Amino acid sequence: MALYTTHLPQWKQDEVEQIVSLANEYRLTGLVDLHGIPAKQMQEMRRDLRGKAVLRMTRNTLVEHAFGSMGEPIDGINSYIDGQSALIYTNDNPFQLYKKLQQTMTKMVARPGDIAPEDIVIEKGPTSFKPGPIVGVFQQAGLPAAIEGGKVVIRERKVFVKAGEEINAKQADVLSKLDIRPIDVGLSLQVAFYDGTFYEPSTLAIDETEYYNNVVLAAQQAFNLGVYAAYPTAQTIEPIIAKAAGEARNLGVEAAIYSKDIVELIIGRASLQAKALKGMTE
Amino acid sequence: MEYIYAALVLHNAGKEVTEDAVTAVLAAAGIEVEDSRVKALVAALDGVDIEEAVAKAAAAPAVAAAAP
Amino acid sequence: MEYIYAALVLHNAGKEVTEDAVTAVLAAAGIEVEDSRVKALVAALDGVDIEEAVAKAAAAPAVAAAAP
Amino acid sequence: MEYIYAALVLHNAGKEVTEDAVTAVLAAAGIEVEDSRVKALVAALDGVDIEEAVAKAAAAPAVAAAAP
Amino acid sequence: MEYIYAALVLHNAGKEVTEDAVTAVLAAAGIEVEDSRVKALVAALDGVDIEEAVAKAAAAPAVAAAAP
Amino acid sequence: MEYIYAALVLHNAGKEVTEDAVTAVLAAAGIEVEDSRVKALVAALDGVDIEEAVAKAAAAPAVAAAAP
Amino acid sequence: MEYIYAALVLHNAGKEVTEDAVTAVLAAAGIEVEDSRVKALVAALDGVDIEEAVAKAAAAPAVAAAAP
Repeated sequence: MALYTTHLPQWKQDEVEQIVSLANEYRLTGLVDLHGIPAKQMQEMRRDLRGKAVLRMTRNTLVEHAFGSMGEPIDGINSYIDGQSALIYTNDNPFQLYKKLQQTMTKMVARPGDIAPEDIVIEKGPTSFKPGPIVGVFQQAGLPAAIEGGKVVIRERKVFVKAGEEINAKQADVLSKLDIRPIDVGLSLQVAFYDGTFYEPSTLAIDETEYYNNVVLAAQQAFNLGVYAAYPTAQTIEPIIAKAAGEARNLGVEAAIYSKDIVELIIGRASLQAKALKGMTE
Repeated sequence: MEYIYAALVLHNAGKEVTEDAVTAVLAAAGIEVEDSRVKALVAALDGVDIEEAVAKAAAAPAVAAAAP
Repeated sequence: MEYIYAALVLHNAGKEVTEDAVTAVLAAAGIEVEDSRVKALVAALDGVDIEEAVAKAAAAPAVAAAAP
Repeated sequence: MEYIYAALVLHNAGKEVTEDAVTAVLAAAGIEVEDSRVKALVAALDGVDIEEAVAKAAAAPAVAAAAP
Repeated sequence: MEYIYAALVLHNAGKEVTEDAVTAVLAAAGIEVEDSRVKALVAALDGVDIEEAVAKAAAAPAVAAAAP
Repeated sequence: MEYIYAALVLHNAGKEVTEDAVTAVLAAAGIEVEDSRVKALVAALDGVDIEEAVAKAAAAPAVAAAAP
Repeated sequence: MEYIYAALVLHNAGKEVTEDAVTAVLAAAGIEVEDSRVKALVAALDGVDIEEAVAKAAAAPAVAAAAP
């Protein structure tokens, strides 16, 4: 491999060396898909990632070359390269990186040929358009538009493009007129190589709500156990005392132990019982 | 609970709840009276407004019927 | 209510609620007993499961607090 | 309430709730023990399933959930 | 819970809840006292208003309403 | 509370909650372990069905509430 | 849940919840640690306000659902 590299022009050799040295420098080396990201968004994303990750766009052949030269296991990354991959390096763990990249996702207007990521729904109701040829444009695209009260309205809720379908030119035009932005654009992680292991996006999506709920559950369980076992800590001592006091009251009332603190409760109980009995005799 | 009922018989009849009175009521019911419980009851009732305790019980929203 | 309480004294002590017994309890409390009320009470209680009536009253409060 | 707490100390430790035992516990706490209250306590607990009783929301006016 | 009850015996009798006092109460009940639990209890009680905690029991909605 | 969490780590992993094990877990977390707290915890958990305890509502039992 | 408990051991002791720390705690409990789960945990908790979650648990009247 090293031999082969020497046949490359100098700038390519430098680039390959750079790819290798970054892969050695950072704990995580990954591939991200840049497909469909306009230059302006790209700049914003790079800015967002500054200090957290290094993004490097280069030729796929050089990437393959670089990882090939590094051998196993990292060369496995080459099998994930496609069309518009870029390299990403970071010291975050892959779950953290995935989360950060998800946060860079923005909604964009659809262009003809884009695939709807989910059902694109147009709600019933008035639009901001005044009557005119636009009604025809809407109708031709399959949207139930009409004129009512001097305004262009959508007569009923419509699934305009189904998830997974290609958005055609007319639909893209209508969506852009209605300012509906259905397309997720951003750096999507294709694979991450971290501490000797490959992570694919399917395993990296974390349900934070579930973790939050589990933390709540764990805290409740610990609290319950602490109180149940009467293990006194700053958090559990008061409920433990309350529990003990409650138990004592219950016992006192149930067994009719005439003690100052609870005699009113016993009277109350007796009177309720008498009322209940009286009710049955009337 | 019979001791408290005895006290409430007396109270409801406008009588004072004394140890002797409670004992008499219980004895009339054929109950072998334990002096200590009578004492404890009368002591516990000292200063307690029975009327109010009864009213409180009745007022408690919790008394919502628990039909089984 | 003192007639009811008297019945409860008896019931709680495991005694039968008869006219004589109720009369004795009330009399011991210094109450001038009205025979007709005693009769009416005992008649009304005939067939009533006192245990159940009392248990119902006791159970009710537990129903209390539904979580907010 | 300390008499009841003393009984619960004993019960929770798997000991029998006797007059002597209750007295010993209270005395160890530096309390001047009233024999009649001890007697009344032990008498009241006679035949009571303490386990069940402590868990029972027996008392009458369970003031419904304090509004938050 | 016996350690807690021991503390409540002391508190209710107006005594200070110290390690020695808790140990004495438990020992009087014939309990083999574990120093570590006494220590943990007294440490946890430091700064705690027992009165208030007990009052909480009274105010607490019947959250734990035992399942049937 | 970290002592309780340590016990829960062990329990969930199917390990026994011993003093040594709890100490090891806490020490691994960089915590300066207090022996007496570990002892108290293990003693408190002795005989406790952790599975059941964690699921049990820990609040005060359904309690008799004195009206305010 | 042991991964969550381990994180809470650390959090409660005022330690940072890092991959190394969580791994150390779990390993000390004799648990065979799965790196990817630790990584996922640390990443997920990065966005979770543990303090708030714990406070929520304390405020919620012991809902205590059994762990799934």
